[in-house]
Amino acid sequence: MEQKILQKDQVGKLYSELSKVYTFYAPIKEKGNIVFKKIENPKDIVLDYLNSKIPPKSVLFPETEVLFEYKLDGKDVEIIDRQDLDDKILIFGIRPCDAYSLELMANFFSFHGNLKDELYLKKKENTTIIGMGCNNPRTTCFCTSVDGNPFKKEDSDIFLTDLGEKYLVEGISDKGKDLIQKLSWLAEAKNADIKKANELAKQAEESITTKMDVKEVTKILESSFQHPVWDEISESCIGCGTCAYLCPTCTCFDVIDETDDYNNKGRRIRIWDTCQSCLYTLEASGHNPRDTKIQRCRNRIMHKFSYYPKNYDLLGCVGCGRCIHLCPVNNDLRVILDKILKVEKKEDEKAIA
Amino acid sequence: MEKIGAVLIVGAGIGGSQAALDLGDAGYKVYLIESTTSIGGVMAQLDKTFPTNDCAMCIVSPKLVETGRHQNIDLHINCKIEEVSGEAGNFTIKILKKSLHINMDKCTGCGVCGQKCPVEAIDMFNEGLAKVKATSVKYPQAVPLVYAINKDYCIGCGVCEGVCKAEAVEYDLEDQEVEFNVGAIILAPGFEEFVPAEGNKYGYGKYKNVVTSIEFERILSASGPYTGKILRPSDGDVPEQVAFLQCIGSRDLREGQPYCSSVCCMYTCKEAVIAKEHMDQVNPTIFSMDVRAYGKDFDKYIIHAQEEYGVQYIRSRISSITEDSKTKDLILKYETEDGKIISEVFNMVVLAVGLNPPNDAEYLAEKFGIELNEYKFALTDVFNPVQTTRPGIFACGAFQSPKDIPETVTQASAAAGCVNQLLYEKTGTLITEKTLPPEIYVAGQPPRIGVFICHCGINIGGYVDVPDVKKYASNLPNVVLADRNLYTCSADTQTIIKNKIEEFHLNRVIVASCTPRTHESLFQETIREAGLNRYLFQMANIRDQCSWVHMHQPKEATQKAKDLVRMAVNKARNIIPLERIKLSVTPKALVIGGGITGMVAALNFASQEYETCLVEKEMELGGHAKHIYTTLEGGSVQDYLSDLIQKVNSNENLHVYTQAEIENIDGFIGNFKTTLIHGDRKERVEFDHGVVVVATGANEYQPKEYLYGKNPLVIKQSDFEKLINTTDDIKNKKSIVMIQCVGSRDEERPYCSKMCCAEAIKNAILTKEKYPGVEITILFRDIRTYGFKEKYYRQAREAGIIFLRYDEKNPPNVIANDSQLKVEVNTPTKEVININTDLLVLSAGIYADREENEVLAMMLKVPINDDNFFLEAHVKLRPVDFATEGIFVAGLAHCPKPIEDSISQANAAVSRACTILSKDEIEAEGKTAVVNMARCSGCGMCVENCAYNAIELIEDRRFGLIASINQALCKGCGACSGNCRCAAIDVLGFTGEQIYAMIKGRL
Amino acid sequence: MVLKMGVEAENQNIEKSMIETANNLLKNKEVDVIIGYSKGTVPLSSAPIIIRREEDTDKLIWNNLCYVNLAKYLVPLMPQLCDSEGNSLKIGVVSKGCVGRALIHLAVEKQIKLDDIKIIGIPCNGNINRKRIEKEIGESEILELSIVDNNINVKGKDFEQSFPFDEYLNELCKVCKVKSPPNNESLAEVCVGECLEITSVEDDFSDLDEYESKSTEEKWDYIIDTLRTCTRCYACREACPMCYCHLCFVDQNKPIWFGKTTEISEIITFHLTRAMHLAGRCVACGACSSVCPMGIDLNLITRKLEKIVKGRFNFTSGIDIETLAPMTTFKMDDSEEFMLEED
Amino acid sequence: MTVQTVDDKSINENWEPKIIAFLCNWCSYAGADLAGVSRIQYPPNIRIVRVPCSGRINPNFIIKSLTDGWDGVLVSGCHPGDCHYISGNLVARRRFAILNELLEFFGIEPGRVNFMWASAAEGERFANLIKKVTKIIKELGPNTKFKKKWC
Repeated sequence: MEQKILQKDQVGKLYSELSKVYTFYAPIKEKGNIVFKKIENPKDIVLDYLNSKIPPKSVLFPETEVLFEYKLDGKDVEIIDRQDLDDKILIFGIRPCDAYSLELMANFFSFHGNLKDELYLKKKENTTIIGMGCNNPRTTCFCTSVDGNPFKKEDSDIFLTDLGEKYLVEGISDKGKDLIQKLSWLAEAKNADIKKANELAKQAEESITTKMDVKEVTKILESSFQHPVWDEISESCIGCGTCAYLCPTCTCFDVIDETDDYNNKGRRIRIWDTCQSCLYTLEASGHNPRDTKIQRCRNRIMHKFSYYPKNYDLLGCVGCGRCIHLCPVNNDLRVILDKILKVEKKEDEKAIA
Repeated sequence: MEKIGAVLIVGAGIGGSQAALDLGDAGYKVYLIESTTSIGGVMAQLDKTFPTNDCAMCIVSPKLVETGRHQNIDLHINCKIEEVSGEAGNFTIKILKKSLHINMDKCTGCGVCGQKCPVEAIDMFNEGLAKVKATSVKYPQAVPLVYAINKDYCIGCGVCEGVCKAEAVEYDLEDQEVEFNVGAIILAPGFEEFVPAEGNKYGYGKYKNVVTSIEFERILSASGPYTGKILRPSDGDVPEQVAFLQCIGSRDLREGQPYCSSVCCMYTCKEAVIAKEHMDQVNPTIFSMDVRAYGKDFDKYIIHAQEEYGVQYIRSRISSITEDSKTKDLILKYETEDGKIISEVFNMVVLAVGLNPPNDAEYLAEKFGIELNEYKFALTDVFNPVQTTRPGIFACGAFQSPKDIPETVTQASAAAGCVNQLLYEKTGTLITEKTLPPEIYVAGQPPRIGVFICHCGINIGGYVDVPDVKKYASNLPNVVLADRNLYTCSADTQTIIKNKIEEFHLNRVIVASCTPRTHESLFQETIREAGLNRYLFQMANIRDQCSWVHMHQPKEATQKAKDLVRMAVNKARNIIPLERIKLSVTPKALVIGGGITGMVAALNFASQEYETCLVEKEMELGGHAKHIYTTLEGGSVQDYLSDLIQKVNSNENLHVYTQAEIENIDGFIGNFKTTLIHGDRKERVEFDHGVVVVATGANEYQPKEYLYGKNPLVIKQSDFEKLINTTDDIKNKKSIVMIQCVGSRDEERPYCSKMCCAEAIKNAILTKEKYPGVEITILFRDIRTYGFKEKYYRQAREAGIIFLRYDEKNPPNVIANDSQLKVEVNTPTKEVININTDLLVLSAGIYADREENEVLAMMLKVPINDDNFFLEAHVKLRPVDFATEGIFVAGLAHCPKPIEDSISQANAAVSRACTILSKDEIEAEGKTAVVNMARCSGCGMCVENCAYNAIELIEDRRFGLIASINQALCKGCGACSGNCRCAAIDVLGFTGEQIYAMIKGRL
Repeated sequence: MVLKMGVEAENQNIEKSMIETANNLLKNKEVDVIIGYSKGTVPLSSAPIIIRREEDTDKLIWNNLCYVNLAKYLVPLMPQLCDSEGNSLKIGVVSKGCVGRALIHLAVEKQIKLDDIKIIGIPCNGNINRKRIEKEIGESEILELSIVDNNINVKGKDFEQSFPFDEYLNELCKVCKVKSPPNNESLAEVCVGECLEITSVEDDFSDLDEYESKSTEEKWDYIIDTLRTCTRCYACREACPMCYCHLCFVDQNKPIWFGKTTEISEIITFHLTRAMHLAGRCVACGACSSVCPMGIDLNLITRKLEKIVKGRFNFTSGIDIETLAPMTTFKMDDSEEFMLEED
Repeated sequence: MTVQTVDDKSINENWEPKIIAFLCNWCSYAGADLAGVSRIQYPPNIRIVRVPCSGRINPNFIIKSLTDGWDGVLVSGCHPGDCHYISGNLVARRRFAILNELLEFFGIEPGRVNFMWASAAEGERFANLIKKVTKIIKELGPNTKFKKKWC
């Protein structure tokens, strides 16, 4: 394992080197929000952050994305595919939970290899991820309950640990190790650095106090689709969809065709969509299988904690806590999962009685 | 003798056109005869109309277009009546159609002939203030849009024949005699404006800046000689001081014009207001004797003119006008009310000329065998002002007596109502319905669009590269055929279009030519004959809105034409066949109110064998007329009333409910259901009907002023009428004082009650006749004996009845004085005159009961105005209709008016109603609003926005509270849709998708 | 001299009398349920709650962090607020001024029946501008918020900061003239608790002066800068009590009037059209801004809407149920100074 | 799946504005016809869309025209009181008043969208106002703000 040191004032240097090869994405602060943007000036990069407002999925799966363009010539149609899919992408400074989410999305977009969303997968393949450990997890974080950890490294190609005045740089994947090799100017890490990094990781993990038996939740959900607990869970929800829009694992999108009659061309684009919107399932006939808020609220939970595990044998949640602290009606996922866990107990109590 | 289901209407002004539309809609064949070359009469010449300041052209032209293309109206222009024979029910008419020297069937109205004509003639439409060509059309929006050659000016150069690509110019075309049979005749020849004779004292004809009101009307008009700028003829300067002189050729014995022309006070005020509105520098001053603002909302208009527009009123008749030969200004000399002689300079003078009978009145009277009155207007029945002296022949409008537009329209409908009564069995017998092929089913098929591009002779082709547009159009999506024609509207092109539809299986048709306003229906008819739904049609206006306005920019015009065609194609790709929904009609009528108005209406319905329900809240029929004994003209009201009641009670189709109260009215045009409770025993009756006539009347004001109710010597005019007609109590009275405008024209009721002046004069004359010794003084603000009633005003003065004017701000003071009363009058000359009187008679006005009218208005969803009278759909052109279809208003419920006017309105309401009742089913317009129930959230905004009450909120089982549109009431205006946030309402024919497609047509 | 009561004391008073009123309503069976706010699980939040039993009323709170407009739960009516047959229960709604206004205007638009509702009026003393405080604190997690001596004290793991209460209120709360639900004759049956007898609202809208004095270009730049982070999640719409359309214009197809992408013109058309739709209807509750995950502040637009309808039609939404909303009616002499005239 | 429009035609030197005009059928459209019948010349920049009444004009039409790239929008109806449908124009007037204020508030140049009344008898006025509108929009330059970009 190669371990190097990147001084904080060397980030600019790193950028200028890597941005020659990669489209360089990193967190910046835009109107008070941390978001991942293509970096034009390394000074914009903010690495001392809790977590980004919009998850970095937006790099590979932006809010608005062109699928293809077409041109009309008389009665002929020419399809112009995306030309930029082979570009190399680098995501710098991503949190472990979000790095994991990109993997989960890749799972979804390949659907066991049966159907492939080339757009996402190709970009993902060409992406190098430089993750960064989470020294100060929020109180709303619960990655440790969902197969994660604030210093989970395996989803990154290179992993950074903030040691205060410098970063510990670790190559994780082969791709990452190769890259570090190329960055010959990086200093070697000292044992003390590694030790400090391990301490920080331990501290961070311990600071996460929310612990939930999510496996149990998955089990309970299998038999509680029609349980009245959903009434209670959805009670305060106003269906705003913030939870889904800001969820790093939500992958739903709507497809729109835009025509430019003037220039005889057009394009197909996709935009984010959310199952929390009543229109999401509205059928052309006017029938809506998920007509009520209760059904829509349930779908989100079921999708993350029951359907996804069933389809991919993985949880659909990375525990980033965005939906918890950004929900405008404080419909706390932790409370929701707790309520679900209590369903079982109540059932048990009934059985005993 | 067999009755004929056809009607002759002489004169196609607004009156003739209205009567023709009513009767055409009611299923009669109508021969509409016009002496000039286009219809519309004087109204088409007007700029704005009072009291709403409506644009005359805007409101009249749709009506004229409708008249011009009505299937049952046979329009003959440039005609003269030759012979009339026969009798009521069956007349034979011979007319002479004078040659236009242009073939009407071929002329497309493109106007090239007029442009190329080298000879100028005087433009009579613009009152000689402008020039036209010898080959011309009366005015740009003329109906029918056919050019004519004026032989008086034509030099026979043949240019027009050469340029007419439609080959319509037939110089030798001869006059033609036409003969036909009709069951009834309506005379609506209108009036002739008074023209001051040569050497008149106003200097008209001598001084350039003295113009008549009708000339001034053209000056005001945006389409007039100065495009709406107020300029004086002598030098084109803006006249700052403009004097309007009233009663020119009216109320003037010396001019041989003794009657009042009824309309001049109002139109003068309107002209003054509009002049001020057009140019703020203009300061109008009006010289008048009495201000006769007796109609609905007229007084408010006068007050508004004074307060908002600074229009000055001077109560004086000017004594002389002289011209300053240098400045061409005019010096007016006049005496003020308090006797001062004033000389004042004005920049321009407008003579409010009166209305004379038509020039050919005597000719018409002779041909039709009717009598004229002393002023050579049509002599008509005292109680039924449209009935001439010959049965089967009716007169309406200004030919009957000078009157304004709403009264003309009312009388036109009233005449039609009387024709209905006469010929009802024959409705539908002479009209032919076209047999059309079944519609080709096109729903769901991809659009196959055919585009026909018109050269319009050189009108389009001369400026727009039509072959290029054609080439362009043929490449547009879904266009399977692009064709070009010399005249797309010509008869042979219609055949071509039909053939192409078949050959190319077209399912959408576009014509790129002139304006849809005049030509859409023609092409719609054509495609319908070829089996396409008439709504599968679009027009691109590349003439009126393109080639004609960009004559010097052929490149840009061609580009624009392409754009317009592309936009039309885009829309056409989204159009769908529309259906005109048919609704059954219950051929029964409900008349609310059992006064004279209600009874006349009910009896007219019933005599046409429509089952009719007449509802009266009192114990007995008769209403307000129970207190009236005679009319000013001498008709016996009590005889008329008892005869009417007897007829009403004996008609088997008529159900009379007295002591009745309406509980509920549900439904809509053609399909109402009413529940009422009647009689002592409060029985409940339910009644289905197709129309409603509101004739609920109004009440006599109970005075609070002038010691009424406190002193027995103070009585109301109606009480006085009873005394003088039924007792001899008046015999011993020495002096009687009458006060006018009690409870009228005040702050609470700012309107004129219209009949009080006549009532007072009538009773005063009768008193004077019975007891010549009684001294009678009438205290008035304005004496409003309009029309021929002026005669009685004169007669009263001649009989020694004293008329004293008092000022509104300084009303008479009444002091009780033992067995007498002392009346202090402050005259405008600032004198105080004291009159000791034995009897004070108050002319109490008419008021409408707010609570009662509100209840009914709510039930019918119709509006009432600020004065609590019912508010008609349109003050000018729909005086007895409500905006809500199938409901009509007549009589005092509408506004105060004398009996004969009420009777006219009753018959008019019947005529309007017969356009519905005569049909088994009515067709709703295809282009209506529709609700997408899944989108509607029932906020109710559309309900409030709809002026026709066509929308209501209903509870749907699936979608909850949603808007629902009554297709029968919807006019397709889209006010609902424009405001709908979630686009739950769309307007067929102008859907969001279609307009979206047009927006996307940008090039 | 009257001492101004401290915010803490105010909150306690409000809470106390609110709980008492709620308790009585439930006890007297005047309502079946009460919608109110309860304590949130994270700092700077509150959680709307439905109370069904008298003994639960002590869960109700008032703490200047009660952002959500509770009227939202009534349109459409949540199944949780219906009986087994789908009919509305009798609902008591804890109402600050803007919630009351929303309920009244919703009744005007026939979306709710006030017969089924009790407006539990509270004299709102404003909502804290959470977004502003979060922005100022930056990338540190706030763990605790308390109000002491009219200051908002914010604590985190390694920091503590204080903000003056009056200054850190939501911009709309600062200029709010209807702090308690409006009450008048026609609403007497509906309103309980502390309400405001009011027939018209006077407002000089001077807070808009600064923005309105900008040039058109500056306005455009400002609007772009404000809205460019919008992700088109429509949380603003979902939180808005007046956005109850079954199918919002932006979600419609055939035709799609406005695009749904994050292209700036499409973002702006969405907000412009939404503003258009809220004219004369917006009750200035600020829920849209409060819920925006990107922290976009829409209060200027809200104020402008209020100003337009007040200035042009002398109308304030949600004040009484009798007056027709401005877009549903018209006057012959409505001003038309914007109409083009010939030179 | 849904369809919408974009375009990115660049502006050249001889730029001429394209103006879309929504005219009510009964007054303004008739006024436009009268201008034609009277052969009053005006700039060829407008493209007229006929609607039954100014009341039909949903703000969507106007905003969409701008996003679609029209350089200017003109809306014209009957003068108050003249409406063929009694009060459609009065209902619309409130709507237009609000939209007009909001457009400016959002930073759209005043004059990009214009509202007017023209009667069936006002051919001259119609033409004059078209001249005026064309001039205003020419001075404003191409509509770049609202026009959807082909990003």
